[in-house]
This record gives sequence, structure tokens and C-alpha cells, in this order.
Amino acid sequence: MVVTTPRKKIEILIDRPLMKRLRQITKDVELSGYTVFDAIGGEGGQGRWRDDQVTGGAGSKVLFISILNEEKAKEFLTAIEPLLDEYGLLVTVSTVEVIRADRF
Amino acid sequence: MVVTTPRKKIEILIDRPLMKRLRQITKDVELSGYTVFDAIGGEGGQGRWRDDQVTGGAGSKVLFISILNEEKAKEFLTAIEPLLDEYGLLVTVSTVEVIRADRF
Amino acid sequence: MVVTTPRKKIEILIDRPLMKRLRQITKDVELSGYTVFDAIGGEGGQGRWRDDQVTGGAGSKVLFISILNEEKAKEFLTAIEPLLDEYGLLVTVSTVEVIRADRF
Amino acid sequence: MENLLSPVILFFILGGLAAFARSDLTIPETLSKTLSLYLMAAIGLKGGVLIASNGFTLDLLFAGTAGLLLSFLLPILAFAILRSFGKLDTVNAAAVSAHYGSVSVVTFITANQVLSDKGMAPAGYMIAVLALMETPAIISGLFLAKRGSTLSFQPNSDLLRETLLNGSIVLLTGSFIIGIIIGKDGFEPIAPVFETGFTGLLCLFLLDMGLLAVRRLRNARSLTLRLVILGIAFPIINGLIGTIIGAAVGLDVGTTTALAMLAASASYIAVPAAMRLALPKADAGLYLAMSLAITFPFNVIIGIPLFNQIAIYMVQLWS
Amino acid sequence: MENLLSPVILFFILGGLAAFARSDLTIPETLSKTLSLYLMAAIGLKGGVLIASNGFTLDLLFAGTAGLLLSFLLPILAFAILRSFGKLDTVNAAAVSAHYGSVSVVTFITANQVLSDKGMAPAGYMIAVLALMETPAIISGLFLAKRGSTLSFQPNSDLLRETLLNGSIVLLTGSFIIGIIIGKDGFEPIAPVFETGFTGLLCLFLLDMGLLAVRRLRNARSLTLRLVILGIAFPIINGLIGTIIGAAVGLDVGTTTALAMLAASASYIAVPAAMRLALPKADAGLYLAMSLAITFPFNVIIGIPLFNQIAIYMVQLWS
Amino acid sequence: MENLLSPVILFFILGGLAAFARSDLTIPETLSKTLSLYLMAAIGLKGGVLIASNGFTLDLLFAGTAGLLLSFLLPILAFAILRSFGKLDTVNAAAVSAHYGSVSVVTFITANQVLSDKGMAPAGYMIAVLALMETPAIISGLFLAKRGSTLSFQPNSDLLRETLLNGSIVLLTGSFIIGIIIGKDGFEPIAPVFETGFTGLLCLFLLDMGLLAVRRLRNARSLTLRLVILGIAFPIINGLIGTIIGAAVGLDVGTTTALAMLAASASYIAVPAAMRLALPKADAGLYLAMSLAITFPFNVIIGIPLFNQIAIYMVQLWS
Ligand SMILES: Nc1ncnc2c1ncn2[C@@H]1O[C@H](COP(=O)(O)O)[C@@H](O)[C@H]1O
Ligand SMILES: Nc1ncnc2c1ncn2[C@@H]1O[C@H](COP(=O)(O)O)[C@@H](O)[C@H]1O
Ligand SMILES: Nc1ncnc2c1ncn2[C@@H]1O[C@H](COP(=O)(O)O)[C@@H](O)[C@H]1O
Ligand code: NA
Ligand code: NA
Ligand code: NA
Repeated sequence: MVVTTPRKKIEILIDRPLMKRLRQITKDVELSGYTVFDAIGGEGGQGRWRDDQVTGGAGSKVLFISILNEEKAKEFLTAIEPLLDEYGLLVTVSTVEVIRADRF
Repeated sequence: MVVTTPRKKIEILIDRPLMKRLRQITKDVELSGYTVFDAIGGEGGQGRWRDDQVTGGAGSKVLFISILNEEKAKEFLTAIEPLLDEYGLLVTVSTVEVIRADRF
Repeated sequence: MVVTTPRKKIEILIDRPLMKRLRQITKDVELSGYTVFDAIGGEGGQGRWRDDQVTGGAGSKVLFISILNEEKAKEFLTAIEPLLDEYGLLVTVSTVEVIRADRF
Repeated sequence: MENLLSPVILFFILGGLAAFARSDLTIPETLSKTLSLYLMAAIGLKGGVLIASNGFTLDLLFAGTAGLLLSFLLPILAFAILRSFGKLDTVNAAAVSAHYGSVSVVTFITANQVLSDKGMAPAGYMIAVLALMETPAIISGLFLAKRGSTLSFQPNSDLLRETLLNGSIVLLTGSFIIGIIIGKDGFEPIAPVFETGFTGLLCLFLLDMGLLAVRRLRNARSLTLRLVILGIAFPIINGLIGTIIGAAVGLDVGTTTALAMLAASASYIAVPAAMRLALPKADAGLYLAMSLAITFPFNVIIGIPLFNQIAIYMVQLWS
Repeated sequence: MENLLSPVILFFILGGLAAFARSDLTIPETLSKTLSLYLMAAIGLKGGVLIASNGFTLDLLFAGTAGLLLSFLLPILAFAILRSFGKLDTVNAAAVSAHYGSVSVVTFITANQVLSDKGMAPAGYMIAVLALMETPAIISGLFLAKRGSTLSFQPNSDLLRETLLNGSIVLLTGSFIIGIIIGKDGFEPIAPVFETGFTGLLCLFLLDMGLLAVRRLRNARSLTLRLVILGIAFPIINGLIGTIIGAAVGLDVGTTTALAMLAASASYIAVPAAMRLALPKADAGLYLAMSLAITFPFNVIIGIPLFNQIAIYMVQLWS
Repeated sequence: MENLLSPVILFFILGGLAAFARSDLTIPETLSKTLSLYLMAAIGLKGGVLIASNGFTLDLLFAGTAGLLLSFLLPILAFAILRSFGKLDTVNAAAVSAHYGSVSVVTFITANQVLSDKGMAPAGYMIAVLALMETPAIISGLFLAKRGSTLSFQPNSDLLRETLLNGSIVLLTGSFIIGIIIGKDGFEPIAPVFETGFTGLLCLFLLDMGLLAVRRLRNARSLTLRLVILGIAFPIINGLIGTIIGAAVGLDVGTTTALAMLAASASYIAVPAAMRLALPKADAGLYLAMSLAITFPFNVIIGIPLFNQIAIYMVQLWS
């Protein structure tokens, strides 16, 4: 029987060029790690977009995912909160069970 | 301390060409937005598939994700329910915490 | 009103070349299905990586996702547990609501 | 036979063998998409430029009409056989039959290569015929499917628009028109990419087709022996009809062979996408396996030389 | 007019029409990225090789200074108009103005093609000028944006570094230098890829640009009529200024036209990426729509022949 | 020295500098994958065509045997040094040593270019030797790793199959055979893609390699100074052994240099993938950094001219 422990999963949809800013924050709050995925398109209040790398990625978005513990999650959210509107971030938080909880 | 509010997250795995149908439905039920990701392969009852864009995407799938509130979620699910079998959709619903809940 | 049933969602971040090993396990425990997504980069204890297919994918990772019922989930986790450290897998388990629960 | 020794075919075989041996050789999706777009543009331009220099002929009218009729009617025959001998339900039979009424651009291109090497290059207007034959079969297919599962869900006209505006058809037709506009001289500066590089890039594409074909075959659950047989019978039947008509309307050997290959070939670009939309209940794995994994290889390896021989014979017969 | 009949422009129009008709034709992202990298490298090498054989001239100094000044100053004019007539807030006006101060490599390349076909090829050093004009406008733009939303959040110097090290600028400049080092002979073995294939690949890229432009236009919520007007007015104004200065400093017709097109064109590669970083509050959909969906097509279809005519006239005037 | 001024090397340096300066220049993954597939096919075809016209010689037998032995034995030497001086544990030492026994196709290709420019083109059969040397080292590596972490988990034979069927090896060998079949004449129609375009595309690939190398170096946590030293010592030692053997079996200067580069080079395509599967516990960041970020640049910039000089000397010595 495998033991699992609850951790927080923070997902952030962010413009590709702003990723380097977000990465800086992960350094500042010392996240244990993160993984990035490519989004190919979407639609929202500001209209529709498709992945478009000709324009230096200004028109494309990526999904940043990090698994972390309660405290780090709070800390991280507090760190990105001010950028939410300016960067137009879409942030979701959920709870997942992990194995080897100590690494997070 | 950042405040978060629970919202529904609906994820739909759908064949690329059918995306335009699904998009029509998002218009009809007036979703606030959605984001699309590319799947590269998988396996299921009907066998294995790999992303394959030569065949006009008939052989490839994308993941549609939308964050919405309880009511919209119900409305949206009811709208797609009839297509589930015909389109062979894989639908999951989960709860996530969001910041700036009002936008959804 | 659409009826939904809770199921387990297991997500595994794994090196591309090891995918074929994981697939073998899905056959052994007879999973109903899975879907694979491409990760484009990340950072962790062993440093940073970017998707890099020149090196036969040795430097790139994919996200494996499977929706399954409680029992299968236990069985599957037990099957991959021994590989966790050796393969450096990142495994998360969460609960999602599905429609047409019988297929899983 | 020497057909088999052309690099194009050899790369196709290499791809097939690699997939067969379960090698992890894969052509990045974007590359295959790029190559197929490139082939569309290149063949379109080629046809247009040829028309620009040779002008339209009555033959075009004949071949065009023949092509349209074939695309409209061949599905009906195929449908009947798929229902009876193939034991398929209406929806799947209709979806599959649409593929056989339509055409495979790459089969046509490969035939074009082989014939040109033999000094029997088909007339340039056949590329117009190719474009004409893409869609009518889809309409027949939907007609055969009768029952409006999704048709209720969205107007037919809408679907027809989507089909006619299918990316590859638009690119093919558009390049064809551009070819006509720019003509031989305007084509010169872009010829290095769209002409000189053609055969080499075709090799890479066929390498990928070989991989795709065998992998599809391996993962095709719903493919029965009867359907495999039909996947070979259809190109033979349709190809024969094409050859007869081609010779009958008085086309030369190369052009007749080309018409035969259009009839014999099954679409795996425009039609699958359209069927996925119009008949989502139909099994994509099935029609893709039949057109891509059985009929395509058959045509490329056996069909082309076969129908070329028959065409030579037929054309003599009629003249 | 015959400008419109070049394959390059025709493919651009084809792309536009396809998107306009809502065809699902799409060029894979990687392909467009690849093509834009290729064009950067190819144009850079070309310029370098030309310099290597013709050597540096005083004209380069004149044109370079003119270019730098234009890139620095044009945004100020644009900013004023965007604020007043355009009714944009400070941040957006600043972001947009930066685009018009900077340059569009593909507009320049297309102009280069057209002019070369007419036997008025611009001097090779204009590619150095092109590189010089990429970034100053960004500095002006940030200066105009004054208030340091993110600037507080990260040092200006940092941003300047990021801008100067923008991938496409580095590739352009690097290839330019490589071109100077290898010269005509060293270029020969790689010419088939970077020279012979150029026009053909440019066609594919412009096909994609046509698609992107129209799709951007369709999805641009915040684009007002006034801004559309400015999207056409700016290239005219800036182009005129460019032509006058070019002729004034005594450049030949081709080179003057090239300078005009650099002034008239708006960046959609280096600047958008920089603005997204420096002024994230600015609406990317807006500045991309203006530069890519309005100004780019205007320049490619109307601007090039227009400013070429004016340049011919101006140069005569001054000599 | 003039080696450094070839466009191929200059683009490699450009890539390195760009990454070093933290430019955001990136080559899309699909493009690099495409280019590496292209290079495999092109070099394979080239070798095959050469064999087809020159026929097999005894030299091939000598060189082939030499290559096989080197690939099998070099890892043992490397392993010993990695364990002692390198202070690596068994698994990592074994994994790294396998890379140095195997070969780097692009190093070989670059050497080929440089040598051909100097009029010392290696014999065509060396491409067969290249293919032969890819895999034996993997077997030695696994043998050295002894303990069966995953070997318990999956049969060795299975792994061997996977290794031999590695995509790039299959493509290389397959194209080689196709080259032999089609010969010089059959190659002509595809030469524009696989021959004329070769050097130009190689430039783009090396641009990417430069980026990858420096970025790997930056992100390689586990790379110690001792391992960096070995990353330079191994190519020197192995290259020397290669040169001596090459000259001993009586190969000409060009061919000897090629054999030396095969010995000196470290794999970063077939072997990493195989090691990830067979020895997942081994640190991929480490062996990729050593072969790609240290040994590859060393060979391309210093190794090729160096061993060419030594080969010239050695060959004289023996004759
Ligand atoms: N409710 C939503 N669910 C999922 N993704 C969303 C949602 N709203 C916005 N997005 C994504 O965020 C992007 C920007 O949103 P907006 O700023 O509202 O235009 C959209 O283009 C979508 O990709
Ligand atoms: N249990 C599952 N978990 C995740 N993905 C699944 C699952 N079942 C099916 N899928 C995905 O849905 C596709 C179609 O499923 P099926 O219709 O069962 O063949 C498969 O190829 C997978 O990509
Ligand atoms: N806390 C985390 N959240 C999300 N992804 C992670 C996390 N930790 C590690 N990863 C991913 O797993 C990879 C390997 O992790 P590591 O073995 O710690 O270097 C990293 O490069 C990330 O892509
Ligand atoms: Na047909
Ligand atoms: Na400008
Ligand atoms: Na070696």
C-alpha cells in the first residue's frame, strides 16, 4: 500500500516572454521545482489567441505548474499576487496527493 | 494572505477537427474563456494513437480546459452531454481555488 | 442534470525514453487508457532542462495522465512505486468527477 | 520493377520496414505537416505554370468532367460493396466510400514522378482535375450516410464550406492559380525551392508515410480481413474504370495513367478531416487504416506500374 | 502594379484570402519560426558578404546615422498622434509608438526583392542599418512610457540587455558578421541554402504572414477605426521622412527606397517581445494588430511601389 | 586555423556566444530534430553512392574491424579513468564511458567537410564504419555497469534490439543501403536536397549545437573540474589511438583522420537514449554535458585540425 501526502499544486497560465520574470520569483521564494507546458490557443475577455512564435512569442502562452507544500504555496501566491493584473495571469490552486512528499 | 475562491475546472479531451464544434458551444453558453493544449498520444478502448497532422488532424487530439463557476459548469456539461458518445469525448470535472474569482 | 462519479487521476512526469517502460506497466495492470502530453521545460533538484530532441529525447520529459478507479489506482501506484527513484518520476494523484464512469 | 528502385519508393519502403521492426524512428509531426503543405504548393504551382504555357485544351474539359463524375459516383459502388461484402454499418460504409471517391495527392505526385522518369509525363491540367476530384466524393459520402446525426447539429452548407476551404485544398488551388498568373518566367526565381528540391523532399515525406502506414495498420483494431481485401480491390476496380474512361475520352498514356491513379487512390487528408466533422460516429481508425495503410502502399508500389501498363494497352486499343 | 504579380506577394494575398474565407489552412508554428530564423540568417549573410566585397563606404555612415536618428525620433511623433488622435492611454501609446520607430525585417526583405527585380538593388550596408534601427525605438518607447510599472520591478539595464540580445537581432547581426568574415568565396558552399532557396522560402513565409495578419485583424477587440487609420498614416508619414532624408544624404534610388521602407515599417518580432516584458500592461493584441495586420500589408502591397516612385523623383530632385 | 573561418564552424561559435550572453535565441526543437534526421539521411546516401561507384575494398574490412574494436574497447579504458581520476560511481562511469566508445555523427560530418575542402576527402566506406561504431560501445558500457538495476526489469536482448533499432541508426543505415541501390544516377534527382543543400543546413544545425552545448554546460550541476578535464583528455587519447591504428592499417590521410575523429568523438544521440533506458539511475545531465558541451566543441574546433596534422605525420611515418 503506497503512502501519499497532500500537497498544493499551483498552475499559472502566463505569456511566454514573461516566463523569465516568473522564474526569477521561483528563485526568490526558493521553489523546489516547476514544469512548463505549451498552450496552443485560447479565448477570453481580450479575445482569441493562437500560438504564434513569429512575433517573438508575444502572442503565445505557457502553463507553469509547481507542486509545493502549504507554506511555500502561501509564500509563492503572495509573491505573484501583485503581478496578477499587470501580467494578466490566470492562477489556480488545487490539492494533490504525492508520493515521496519530502522532496517538495 | 491571498484570498482564493473555489471554481469548477472542466477538462475535455477532444479530436482536433471537432474543436470548432466545441468552440461553438462555448459561444452558445457564453463561457468566460478556455485554453487549449496539445496531446501527443494515448491509448484506450479504440486502440493507440499518436499525434498525426498529415491526416488533417483527424488522428490527433487536444485538451480543452475551462475554469468556471458552479452554474456555468452545470450549463456547459448539459450542453456537451449529448455529444459525449458521438464525439468520443473524455470529460473530467474538478474543483480548483482561484484568485480574482469575479472574472470567471 | 448530468451525473458525475469520482475517479482517481494519476499524473506522471517521466523522461521520454522511459515512456515505453511505463507503457509496458499499463499493459500489465490493464489500465483502461492514458493520454500523453509534452512538457517543454522545467527545473528541479538536478537543475534546469529544456525540451531537447536532438539527444534522442534523453533530455526531454512527457506528462502521462490516466483516469482510473480506486482499485486500479492502488494497483498502478504499487506497480510504479519501485521505479520512482530509479526513473526519477514525479507522481501526483487527485480526484476528479467523470461522466460515463463505467468506461474507467 | 525499376519503379521500385527509385529513391522515392525506397524511402517509403525504408519507413515501412522501420515501423515494422518497431524502430523508434519518427518524423516530427511539424515536418510531415510542412512537407505535405510544401507538396501541395509545389504541385499546384507546377500545374498552373504548365497551363500558363500550354493553355487550356478540350482535353481538360473531358478529363475534368470524367474526374468529377468519378468522384461523385465511385463512392456509391464502394458503399454497396462495403455494406454487403465488407459487413460495415451505414455510417462507416459511407465514411470509407467517400475516401475512395476522393483522391490521394501524394499517390498522384508519385505517379507523376514515375511517369515523368519514363518520359510519359501527364498533362499539367491533371492537377486541376486532381483538385476537382477532392470534394465531390464527400458530398456523395454524406448523402449515402443519409441520417443526419450531426447534420441536425449543423447545416450541411456549413460543412460543405468547411470542406471546400480545407487548408490543403485551398493551398493546392491557390498555388495552381498563382502558377497560372506568374507563368514560366515568374516561376523561375522560386523554382529552386518548388521544383529542384521536389524529389528530395518527396523522399522524406514518403519515409514518413511508410512509418505512418505500418503503425496505423498495427493499431487498427476494427480492420477485418474482408476490409483489407477491399482496400486492395477498390484501387484495382476504380483504377480500371479510370483507365478505360481516360483512354475512351482520348487522353495520352501518361494522362490516362494519372486519371487511373486519381480514381484508384483514396484520400487521407481532406476527407478524413471532413468525415471526423460530419460523421464523428464513424471510426477514424478504420478509414485511415484502409486508405493510408493498405490502399496507399498498394497504389505506390503496385498500382502505378500496373495501371501504366494497362493504360499503354488501352490507349493503343482506342486509337 | 507588376509588383503585385510577383509570387511573393501573391502568396501573401493567398494567405490573406484563405484566412478571410475562414479556411482552416495553418502553417505550423515551428515552420514560421524556422522561416523567420532562416530569413534573418540569410539576409544577414547577404549583407555581410556584400560589405566584404564592396567594403565600407561613407554612405554607410550617413545611412546608419539617419537610421539611428529615425529609430530614436519617429516614436515621439507617433506617440503624440496616438495620444491625441488615437485616444490611447500613455502605456499603450508608448508601446505602439516603439513598434513604428523600429523596423520590419520581412518588409525590408520584400522591398529588397522587388527592387532587385527592377535592377535597383539597395546597397548591402542597408542590412547593417536595418540591424541598427531595431532597438533604439524601444528605448524611446520606454522613455515615453515614463512611469516604471515593471521598471521598478527590474532594472532598465537588464531590459536593455534582453532587448539587444533578442534572438532574431543576435542571429541577424551574427550572420552579418559571419558574412563579412567568410566573404564571397566562403559563402559559395552555403549559397544554395541561403541564396538560391531564398525567394521560394520567402513565399511560404509570406503565405503565413497573410494568414496571421487577417486572423489578428479578426481577433483584435481593441482596434478602433482611428487606430486603423493611423496604421496606414504612420507608414506614409514615416516613409516620406525616410525618403527625404535618404535622398538628402545622397543615397541612390534603391537605397533611398530601402531606408524609406525601414522608416515606414513597424516591428513585429523584436519590439513586441520587449514590450510584453517592459510594459506588460500594454495590450499586445493591439500593437500586434496594428503592425502586423495593417501596416505590414499596406507596406508590402502599396508602400514599396509607392515609395520607390517617390524615391526616384526625390533623388532626381536632389541631384 | 582557416578551419575556424568556415561558415559551419562560425555558426557553431555564434550559437555558443549567443547562449553564453544569455540571448533568448532558440532553434525550435522540431527544426533541430529535422536537421539531425536530414544529416543522417544525407550522409548515409552519400556513403552508399560512393560505395556504389567505388565498390568495396579491403580497406573497408580493415577500417571496419578497427572501428568495431575501438567501439568495444575504448569504453573499458574510459571507465577505468572515470572511476579513478573522475571519482564517478560504477553506473555513471559506465554510462559515460559508453558515450566515448560510440561516435558523434555531426563531428564526423564536420570533419568530412573540412577534409573535403582541403582535398583530403575520407573514403566513402567510412560512413559504414561510422554506423558500425554506434552500438558496440553500448554493450561494453552495460557490461561495465554489471549490476542489473533495470536489466532484471527487462531482458538485455530487448534493450539491444531497441538500441540497434534506434531511429537515427536505422535512418543512417537505411539511407546508406538506398545509396548503394540507386547509385550515382539514381541519386541525381535528389542531390539538390541531400547534397547541394548540405553545407548550408549543417550551418543551421551547428548554430543549434552551439546553443545546446553552452546551455548544457550552464545547467550541468554534477560536472566537476576533473570531469571537464576528462572531457578533453578522452578525445585526445582516443583520437591518438584512432590515428595510429588508421595509419597502421594503411588508410590514406583523410580516412585516417576520419577514423581518428570517430574514436575521439562521443555520441549524443544513440547512446544517451539507450543509457536513459538501460541505466536510468545514471545522471543524464552529466553524460550529455560531457559529450555535448565539452568533447563536441573541442573536437569540432581543435580536434579536427589537430588530428589531421597528426594523421599527415603518421601516414608518412608508416609509408
Ligand atoms: N475561464 C477560463 N478558463 C480557462 N482559460 C481561460 C479562462 N479565461 C481566460 N483564459 C485564458 O487566459 C487567456 C487570457 O484571458 P483574458 O485576459 O480574459 O483574455 C485566454 O485567452 C485563455 O487562454
Ligand atoms: N482512462 C483514461 N485516462 C486517460 N486518457 C484516456 C483514458 N481512456 C481513454 N483516454 C484517452 O482517450 C482516447 C480515446 O479513448 P477510447 O475511445 O477509449 O479509445 C485514448 O486514446 C486516450 O488518449
Ligand atoms: N515541485 C515541482 N513541481 C513541478 N515540477 C517539478 C517539481 N520538482 C521537480 N519537477 C520537475 O521534475 C523534473 C526533475 O526534478 P528533479 O529530479 O528534482 O531535478 C524537474 O526538472 C521539473 O520539470
Ligand atoms: Na479515388
Ligand atoms: Na519604422
Ligand atoms: Na568515440
